[in-house]
Amino acid sequence: MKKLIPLLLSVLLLLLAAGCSNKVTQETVSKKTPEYKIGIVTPTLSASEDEFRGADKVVKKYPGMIKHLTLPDNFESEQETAITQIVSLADDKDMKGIVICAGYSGILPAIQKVKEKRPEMVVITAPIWDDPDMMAKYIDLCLDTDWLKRGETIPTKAHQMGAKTFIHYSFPTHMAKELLANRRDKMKATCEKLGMTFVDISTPDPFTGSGPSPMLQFLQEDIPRQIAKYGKDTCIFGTNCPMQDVIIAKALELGFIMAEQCCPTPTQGFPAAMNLEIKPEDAGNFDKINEMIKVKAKEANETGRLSTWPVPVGVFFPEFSVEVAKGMIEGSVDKTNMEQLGKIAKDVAGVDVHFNKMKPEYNNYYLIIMDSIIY
Amino acid sequence: MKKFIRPPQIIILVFLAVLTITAIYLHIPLNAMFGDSLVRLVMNGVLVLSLLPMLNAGIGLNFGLPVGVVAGLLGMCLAVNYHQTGWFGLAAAMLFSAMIAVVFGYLYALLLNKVKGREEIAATFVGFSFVSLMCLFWSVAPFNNPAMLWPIGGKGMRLTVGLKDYFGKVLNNTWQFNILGIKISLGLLLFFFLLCFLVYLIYKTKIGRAMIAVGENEDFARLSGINVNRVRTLSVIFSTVLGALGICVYAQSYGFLELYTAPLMMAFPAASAILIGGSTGGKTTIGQVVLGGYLYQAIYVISGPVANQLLMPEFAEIIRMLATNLIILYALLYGEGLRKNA
Amino acid sequence: MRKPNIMTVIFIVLSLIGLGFSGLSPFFVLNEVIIRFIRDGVLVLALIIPVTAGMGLNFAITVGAIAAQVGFLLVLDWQIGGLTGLLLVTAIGTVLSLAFGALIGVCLNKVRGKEMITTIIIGFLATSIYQFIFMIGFGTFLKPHNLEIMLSRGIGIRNMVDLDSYRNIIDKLWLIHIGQVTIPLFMILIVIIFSLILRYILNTRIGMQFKAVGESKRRTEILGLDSDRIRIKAMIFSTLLACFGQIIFLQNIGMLNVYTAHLNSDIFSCAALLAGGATIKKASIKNAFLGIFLFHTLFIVSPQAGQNIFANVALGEYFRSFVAYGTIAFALVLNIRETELNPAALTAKTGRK
Amino acid sequence: MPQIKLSKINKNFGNIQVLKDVELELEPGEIHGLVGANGSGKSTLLNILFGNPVIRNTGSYSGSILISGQPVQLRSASEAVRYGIGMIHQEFALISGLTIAENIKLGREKARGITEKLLGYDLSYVDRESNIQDAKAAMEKLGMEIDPRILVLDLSISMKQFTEIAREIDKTDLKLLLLDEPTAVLNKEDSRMLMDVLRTLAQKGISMLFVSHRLEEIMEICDRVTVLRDGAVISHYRSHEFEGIQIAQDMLGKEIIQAMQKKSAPLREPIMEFKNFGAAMPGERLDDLNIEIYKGEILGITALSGHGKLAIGNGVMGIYDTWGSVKRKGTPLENSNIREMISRGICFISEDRRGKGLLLKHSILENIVFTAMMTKDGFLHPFPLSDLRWPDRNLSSVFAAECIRELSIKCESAQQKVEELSGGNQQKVCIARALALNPEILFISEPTRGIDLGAKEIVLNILVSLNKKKGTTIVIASSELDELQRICDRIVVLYEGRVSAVLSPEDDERKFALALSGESVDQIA
Repeated sequence: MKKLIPLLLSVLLLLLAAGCSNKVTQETVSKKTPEYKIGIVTPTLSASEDEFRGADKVVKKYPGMIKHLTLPDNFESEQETAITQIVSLADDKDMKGIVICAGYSGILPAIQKVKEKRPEMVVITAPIWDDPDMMAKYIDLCLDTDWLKRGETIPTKAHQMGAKTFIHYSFPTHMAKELLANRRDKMKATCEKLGMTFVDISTPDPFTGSGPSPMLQFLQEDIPRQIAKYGKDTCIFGTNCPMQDVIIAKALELGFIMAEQCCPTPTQGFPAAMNLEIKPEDAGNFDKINEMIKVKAKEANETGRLSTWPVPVGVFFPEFSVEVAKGMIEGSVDKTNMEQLGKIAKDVAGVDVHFNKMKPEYNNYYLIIMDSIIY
Repeated sequence: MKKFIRPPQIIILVFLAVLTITAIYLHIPLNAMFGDSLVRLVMNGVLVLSLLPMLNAGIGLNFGLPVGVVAGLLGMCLAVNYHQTGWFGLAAAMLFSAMIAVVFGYLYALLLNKVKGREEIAATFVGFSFVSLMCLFWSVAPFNNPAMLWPIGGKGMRLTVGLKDYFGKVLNNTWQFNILGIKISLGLLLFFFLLCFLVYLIYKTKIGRAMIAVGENEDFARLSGINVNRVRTLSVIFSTVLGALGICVYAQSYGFLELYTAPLMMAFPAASAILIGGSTGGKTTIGQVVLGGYLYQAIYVISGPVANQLLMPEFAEIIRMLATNLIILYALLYGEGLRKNA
Repeated sequence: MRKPNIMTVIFIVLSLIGLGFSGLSPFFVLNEVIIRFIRDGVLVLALIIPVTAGMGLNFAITVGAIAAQVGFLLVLDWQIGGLTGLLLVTAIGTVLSLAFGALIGVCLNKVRGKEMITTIIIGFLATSIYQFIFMIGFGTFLKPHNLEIMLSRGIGIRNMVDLDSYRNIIDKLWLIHIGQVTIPLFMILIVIIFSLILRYILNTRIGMQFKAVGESKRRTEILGLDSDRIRIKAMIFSTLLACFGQIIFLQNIGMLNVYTAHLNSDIFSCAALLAGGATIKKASIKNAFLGIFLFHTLFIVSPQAGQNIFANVALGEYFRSFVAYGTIAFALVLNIRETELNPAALTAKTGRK
Repeated sequence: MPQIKLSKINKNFGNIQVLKDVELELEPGEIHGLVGANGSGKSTLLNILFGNPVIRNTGSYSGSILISGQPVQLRSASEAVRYGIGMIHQEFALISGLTIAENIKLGREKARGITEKLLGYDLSYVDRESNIQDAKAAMEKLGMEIDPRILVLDLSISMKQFTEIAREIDKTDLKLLLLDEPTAVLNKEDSRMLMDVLRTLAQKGISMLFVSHRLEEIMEICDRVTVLRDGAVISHYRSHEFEGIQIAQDMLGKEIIQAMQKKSAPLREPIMEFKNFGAAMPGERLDDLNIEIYKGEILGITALSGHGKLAIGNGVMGIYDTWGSVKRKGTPLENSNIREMISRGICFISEDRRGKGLLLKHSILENIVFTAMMTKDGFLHPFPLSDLRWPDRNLSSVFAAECIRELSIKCESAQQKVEELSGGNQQKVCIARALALNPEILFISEPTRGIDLGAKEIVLNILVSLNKKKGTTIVIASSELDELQRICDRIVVLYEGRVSAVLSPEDDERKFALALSGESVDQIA
């Protein structure tokens, strides 16, 4: 008897679940009947708004066609959940494409599983950070901002904006990532070439210790120290998103240069640091937001010393990738045709987007750089 | 007089001394760092202080500190939402926070009274799950000050809300002056010490004594006619309110409100600090709070620049974590040893 | 006959509702749960002995997981691939977890009544030591042999290493497909073998002693058994099992998040065990298996169920973490209250009116 | 050669000597009775012999123990087991979540041979069936037919006792069996059965040390008897010399009673009435108490330990579940809490001084005024909110100083921490705390337990003068019969939680001895 109760309940559970799930799918099906669906995976709202909203935007653009999922908040230790989330998309027979905009490493196993089950599935990553060679092998189209290249472009831009010193803030777990460590080295090399002083500073680690707070407190104390030492014509770059609030706030206060955030976008760091009052009706209107930033920068006498990409790359990628995925599924887009990709990108972003091959031998791994806006 | 200096403090002091000597050797300006360490003491000190009432009532380390922190965040959000600025803004934020904290604290206490003897572990998970629950709330929170809303989504709270135009740094900027290159903000320090003194005073009153008695010997307290659950409830509310005020002080000094998962990691540093101060998980003095708060933060302040100068940044960071965890473990083992001998 | 455990009932109901709202197909969920069962089964089993021995939930199974990861990293460093490598990993993991387990046991003997919070702190401490060795030690005082897993600066191991040569070595044996459900028979067998081993241990002399110490340390002592030693043995077994569990987990996932992969093994395993109706004083293999099925079903369906229930994509993920932590908090509260209500548990010391 | 020989065994707890040069020897197959009043050192002696960790934790013992002529040091229970010493514990050393069979075989389980060879002792698979057979056989030896698969927690108390005994007799290498009140929870018939088993065991050459309060059992079964009093051996008797009354007198000692209180005939005016009162204090259950407490009297309550004397004070304060009714001057006290009790002038000083009676880390002053401050707002400055009132330092230090002087509390100052005081002075602080409440009725449990002789006299004097000067009614629960006889007006003797007799302090010693062991006192005119 004791054993029977759970058994009965689980049978009931299965029946009910089957019934319910049918109902749900029927509902969505009855609303609209696109021939296929595309799944899109982003971090949570609190982890990164840009990707989330980007995906949200596409969901609205193609109602009923896009399935949006989020990854665990503390991705680093919940890899298993992430894998399930992604694989769950492949469960739907109508799902023809998956777009992953995550910026995490460790997602590849999920994609391998998806491909194993559904080899025809179109998978686009924009970006994930696993081993590039492996990624090119399994993933249909890999997109990323050109991290290494940015190691060159950011210091160059900073130099143009008048920086004499370049400070790079990071911490152990980030520097244990090959890509970030290499970018740092590239920045250093570029600075040497341009005759700037390169300063490398490590902060408390937000991933293994007590969260980001100690790191941010450290920044609050250290930035004034460094500015006192190197003067105002210093460009500060931090490798972790939460750092940007403090860096930009301090830039307004101390007048140094912020050439680009780690994830270049007007919506990161600026809104909190500048207390941008973005009304609900203006939300997502980047022209308006950029305008507001310009005004605030002027008030703080920082005109020409703050810069970023005008459209958040995080918002751009989901929409762009979905367009490409759509094209690929419908057979209208050739992933190897960079010109075609550039055109789609221009349509989506409104600014020029430059594509580069990650390695000459891969024709499915591209890196992008956008034009900048200087406030 | 309680013995202040015991092995945990000695380890920390030696570590601190080594850092300081290295700093001098590397010509890192110590005076600025001293100023920073004072700011940090106050910034985190109130949060550390908030652990005291529960420790004194024998409920253990309040790993459910996020409950109080969330109350504080809510209070501040309210103040920001109604565009309260300056001193008045901070006062309003604290008032709102305290009121919310009383309610939260009461409910939290009901729960803790059900898990007597295992409060610490239960509180840890209550804190965690409460933070996740609040994440649900923040994403749909019906606040309407555009400075707090998501810039792209247009509704729900931002991850961080800047306080500069409201009441950021009001305490820090009160009566600030420079002395020997040390920036001291008297207002901030005064506020902290006043709060400490207030707590000290409360423990002198009848109810304060009852709290300590319950912490030391519940059976004795019951036999002396004390309603033990009531006293425990009051202690938890007291802790929660202090936690809420603590995050207000923290946020005004930091200049941003951090929502969503940020409160998750508030409890462990505060607990580490109080254990480093020499508390053994039982009755704790204000002195231990101040000492622990200061030592813990001072290490952060000095270790960063020194490590960066020595060009082995990760090393210092990991060593610091290792040392803190070791000390907490030591305090757990050692604290228990003390009680056994008693 | 006892009433079905309230935790279990709540979980069944929640999973049911979740499954309904999530819109996932039951087959997918079943497949995923089977995979979770394989990956996490042994980790959950690792919790049973400490509970039996009266030490509560062992959050220090992270230490066992670290032992497994150390094994993998060393073997990767020596570049020994394939099954040989996997066996060597197991050997290293075993040796390390024996030592670690004993150390944890010694510590816990000093903190009677506070074991759970202490195991959490021990987990943190072990993490920082582990980081120290692999982030700083490799390339400075330890000589790396395999430069591929090293950061290009020459110090420290990358934060993500590929376990390609060990991936799914044993997973793919004996796969059976029934309809849309895939059953990896061999792996299920492995987990079952582990559960049989655990069952065996619980029925040996030492198993009896675990039970006795769990009931009453003092009485066990006056019966002439060394309770401290027994508790240490309990921790050794637990750590060892956790180590094997993590090896199975990692070879299944096939990638190692070097510095963070072990961090949540404790929380989810504990939550699963509690969901299966275990308490912090009593846990059985049945609780563990039932718990894995219930907890992971809920865990798999909750993000999408959350999304659909609240009609807001942003909320799914928060809902899931609320479920995970809420389970433990709720179970702890419920558990402790039940023991208090139980008159047999009323000890002479705490008479209350 | 004697099976076991103890010589010059000394043991101190702190600065109190509980065993003084104890000499004892047991021949093989001898059943040796050990008797003595509470606190005479019997349990300590048993604990030493069984290697109870308590002994080692409190600084071990001195003296020599020879087992079969070999000197041994008994440091732990496992060592004692190895030397063939077994013990039947009064409060049962059974693991309630295990079955009878598992309990009987715990630590000595039979295992399947092959697993034992392969995996070693600890990891060998327990052979459930053969253990059940063994357990069944052991129980049958005791005349018990029971399924050994039943969990111990489901057993009756007497069955638990038999399980405990079965565990010991199942040991094949048993040489010496220590029995601590094995019959206390058994009825007559079961006791008889046990006696028979013990005799059979003795014939097999197992020696036994038999501790019991039932003198008739001792006289019936033992070959020799040793009487302990205040930690010293008072007398040895061989079985043909046994005489119950003589042994009882040896146990209680003190033939001359020092008169301390000249009784002024107490008024027969009841101040408190107990009707069918009972309290579920674990290990000290009290039932069916019907008694009136008279105004201004000192009432003594005595019993052997575990017979319920401590449950009265604890029960009145509502620390444990109670039933029946208590009336205070005619008004019933129902569902009242401790606070209300105190406000009605009832005060209680616990037997667990360090555990419940004091705040050890606080000063003498704070301890003295604490309860009054909490319940009566005494020693506080006025303030509208009661909770936020401040202590009045002057009032409290004046009062504390007075108490220190009146009760001659030996201390450096009123600020000294209580944990630094000796037991006697701690007890005085407890009394001072009660004085601050100015009680009408004072319940005090074991006022002189664990304190040295001089302090005992002072404590007793304080109680008497409190009674005389302030007219406080005092109810003392104590196992020190002689002390009660010196100061009480009446003495209630309890047996197994019920009143066995209400005696006058002047009554014949033998009456007390009989009442304590539950026999009728009418045998003595």
